[in-house]
Amino acid sequence: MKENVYLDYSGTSPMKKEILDEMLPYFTLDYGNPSSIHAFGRTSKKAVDTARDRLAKTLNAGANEIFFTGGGTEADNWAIKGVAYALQNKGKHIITSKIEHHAVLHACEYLEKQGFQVTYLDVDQYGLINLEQLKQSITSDTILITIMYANNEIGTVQSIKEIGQIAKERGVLFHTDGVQAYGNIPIDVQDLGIDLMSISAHKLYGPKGVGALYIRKGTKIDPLIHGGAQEKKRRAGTENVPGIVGFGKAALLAYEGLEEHQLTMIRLRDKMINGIMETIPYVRLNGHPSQRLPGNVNVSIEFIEGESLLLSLDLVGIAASSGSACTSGSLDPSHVLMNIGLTHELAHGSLRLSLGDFNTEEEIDYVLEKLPPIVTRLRAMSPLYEKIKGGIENV
Amino acid sequence: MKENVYLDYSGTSPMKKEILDEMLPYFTLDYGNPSSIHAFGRTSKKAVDTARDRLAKTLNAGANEIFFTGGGTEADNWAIKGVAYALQNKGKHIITSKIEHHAVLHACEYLEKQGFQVTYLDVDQYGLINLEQLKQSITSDTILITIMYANNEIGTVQSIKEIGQIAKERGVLFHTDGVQAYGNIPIDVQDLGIDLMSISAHKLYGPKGVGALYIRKGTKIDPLIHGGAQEKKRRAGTENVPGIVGFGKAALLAYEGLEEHQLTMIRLRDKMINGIMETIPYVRLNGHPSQRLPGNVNVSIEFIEGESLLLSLDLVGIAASSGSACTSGSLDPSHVLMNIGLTHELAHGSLRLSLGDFNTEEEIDYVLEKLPPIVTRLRAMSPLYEKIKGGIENV
Amino acid sequence: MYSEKVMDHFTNPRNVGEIENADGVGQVGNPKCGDIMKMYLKIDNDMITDVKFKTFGCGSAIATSSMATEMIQGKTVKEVLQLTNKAVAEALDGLPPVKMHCSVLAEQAVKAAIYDYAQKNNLHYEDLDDFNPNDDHDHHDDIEEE
Ligand SMILES: Cc1ncc(COP(=O)(O)O)c(C=O)c1O
Ligand SMILES: Cc1ncc(COP(=O)(O)O)c(C=O)c1O
Ligand code: FES
Ligand code: FES
Repeated sequence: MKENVYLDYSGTSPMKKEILDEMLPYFTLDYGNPSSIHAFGRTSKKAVDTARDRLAKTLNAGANEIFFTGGGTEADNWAIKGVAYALQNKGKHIITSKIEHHAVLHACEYLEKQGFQVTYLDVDQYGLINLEQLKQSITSDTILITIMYANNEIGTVQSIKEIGQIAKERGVLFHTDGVQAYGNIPIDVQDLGIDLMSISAHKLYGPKGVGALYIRKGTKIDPLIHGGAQEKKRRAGTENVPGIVGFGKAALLAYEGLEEHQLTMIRLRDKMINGIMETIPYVRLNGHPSQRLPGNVNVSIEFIEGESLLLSLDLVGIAASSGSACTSGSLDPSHVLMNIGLTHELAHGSLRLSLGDFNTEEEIDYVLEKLPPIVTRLRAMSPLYEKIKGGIENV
Repeated sequence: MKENVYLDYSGTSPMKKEILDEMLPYFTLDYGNPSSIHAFGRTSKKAVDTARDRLAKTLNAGANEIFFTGGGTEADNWAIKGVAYALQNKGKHIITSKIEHHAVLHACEYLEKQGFQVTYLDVDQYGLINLEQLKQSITSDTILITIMYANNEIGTVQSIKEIGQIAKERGVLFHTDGVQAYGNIPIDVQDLGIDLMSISAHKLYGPKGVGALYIRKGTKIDPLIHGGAQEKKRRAGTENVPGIVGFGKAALLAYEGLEEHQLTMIRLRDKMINGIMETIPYVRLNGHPSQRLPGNVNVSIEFIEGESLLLSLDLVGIAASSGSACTSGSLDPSHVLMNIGLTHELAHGSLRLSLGDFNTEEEIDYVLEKLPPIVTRLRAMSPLYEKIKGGIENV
Repeated sequence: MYSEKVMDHFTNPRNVGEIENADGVGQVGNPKCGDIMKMYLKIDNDMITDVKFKTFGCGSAIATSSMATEMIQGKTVKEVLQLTNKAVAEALDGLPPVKMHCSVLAEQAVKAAIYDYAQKNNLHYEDLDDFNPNDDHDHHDDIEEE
């Protein structure tokens, strides 16, 4: 029998039943458009407002600072392009890092084509930016610093408060891609000095296709999507009411249960990391040893290639991900892994196991039982391993 | 007892149960990210592909020409800004009409700020553009014509095939906002010469927060939302899998049942229009008498104001809409009604009753019973009416 | 994503391993994705009598190497030199468009092994005149757009 061990929570998460249940009435019963003034419309509007309040509370933000979007990618694009165009007369320089999500990187690259300048900060072997380099990169032309809160591949959590402070001192806006952090880490936008933050519901057991951008009151930003008067005229389009309701519930659940969630994740994560390290030789842990997401495991398994590994795991019912080029469509291995200094081969052999609330000890045991023989089998086929071991070991 | 007569289908529609049922597994069971290579991911990818095929078939388009978005507004913004930026070296002139949806108008206005020129075509009393004016407006600098298929307020359907022909002859791209037309009218993008078309699921009994842009193969367009490699690298962001599945099912149902839907809508619509005309004096029909959406009723009821009318209807359980400034959040009455030549007062007194598949004869009868006394009551309060009638009639 | 045949050759790859004192050994790397394939040939009387491979690469790379070894077993060198990546892909019931380049590795690895054999034995094959084992085997045409 095939098990179903889902270990790709950073890719997306299953929805929790309570969250779906809260959404259901808004599909077929309370289906009004929140912009309509009749009873159907008012019911929907109220539902959206409730969700907005819930999100705001989790961030120590005001409800009027939360703007719903069609996902984390849209929020990232909006924050970066919206600030760039709104402030283009003040300056045209943006600072980001080399290990951002593509939503940030490609938005920045697009702005470069439109005449903006972008500095891409290096990261160290753990994936942390250098705060000195950040300070030195700020010029009188700098209008925005965008540094992700936690990395989606290696789980490294940046020193957000320090970045927020630097940004504030120099009078530059600070956006952070909080898509992976939100729901897994306590976040106080006041304390941390965050001006804009992108988040996405489907990473915390909510629905796909709904995100939000936190925008500090008074921040100048152009809309990315123009049209109707929704979201205080800043983000047009009929609201995804059920999705927004689900996001609100997801936020509520995540932050009510945050401490327990974190403890469980860290326990399972460390069990997984230690188990892999103990049973498989030639493995290295990617990302920061302690300053990392509670549920993130990322290891490079030398001499084997990620897609083969994923396919093999899939055949025994384990769903994981990899930064290998062969899985990416693009043919380059993960820019994150390359930028923390991995060789092509190590980047190829990376395995990300991202944990979530439905995972159990037994599932970790199952992975630790299935993974080593798969690695042995693939290494036996690998011309790289051959060189090291000087021969094939029997499988 | 309060009835519940929903007559705001152009605002948004309730979801059909079959559509929701088809979506449900993708929330909690088949929740994979379509970009993942494991079994969960492949299941989701297949679901998205099926939906794409279904949409393509309804439009006589190729599946590789359908790109999912977060709604109709995003699709409009993408089409217009995406083409503008992709072709800015060829020309910077765009042609649209004065009665477009705000998603189109505000996107165009934003582009004007960025150095593009936009011509806003007039419309006649029925809301039709003048094809001669269109031809004369095209210059060597024109890169895009964007004219809506059917108007959301007055239901007028433009002469799309003729516009497509003109665009083709002059080598200009043609985008149409098909949000209101899709699902209510047969649309063949080949026959009509449409290069890009925006559509939205929640107008045809599908979920809110999902739309699509048809992009003819070979059309140059920049992404609006940059990031991951989804949608053939043209629209980034984790796919809203359940939403897309729902959209696919909605498209399938709408086009399987199109003829019957149209016949029923037209019968109910004409019953409503005739009923209102017969029982209430000083009423005019807005929009084209025949070239109009099957489910659209839009009348101006002289001497009264839209919001008061909507509130009164809402109290007897009838959900409708109006082009009155008082309902719009802005303080100007509908630009559509003003541009077909209505006075401020007539625009204020407009009432849109948009019909859909759940409406019945009895509901129309109910409206025809409730509306006249409401109108009489409001007119009795109106200083405008007083002038005409030289006094208040007893109610 | 992958056909049943691809998955079969991926899970039960034929002819994995190496041949001691092989008559021809070829190793090629895929410059596009950084993957590596190594092919060992035993050649007797101009005939492939044994073949083994090792691959560091994706599912498609492993499956195409495996399929290629099956397809060349027992063939003459001349016949083997006619083997194209497309033929290997077809024998696997096709590959996803983005994975076509992986099959190029298999074709090139076989050619590299025969090239090595030819060098060692001072043989000349016309079909190898344009072949350079150290080329970056960049077959742009093999990646179908859209
Ligand atoms: C760090 C990060 N940013 C942005 C995104 C994009 O969010 P979404 O999938 O909602 O578009 C993701 C996830 O895909 C992510 O991990
Ligand atoms: C003609 C027209 N265009 C665009 C839109 C916007 O679509 P959506 O509500 O999906 O953003 C609407 C409906 O609101 C519409 O009626
Ligand atoms: S060998 Fe790398 S993608 Fe196939
Ligand atoms: S009179 Fe109140 S908004 Fe029009």
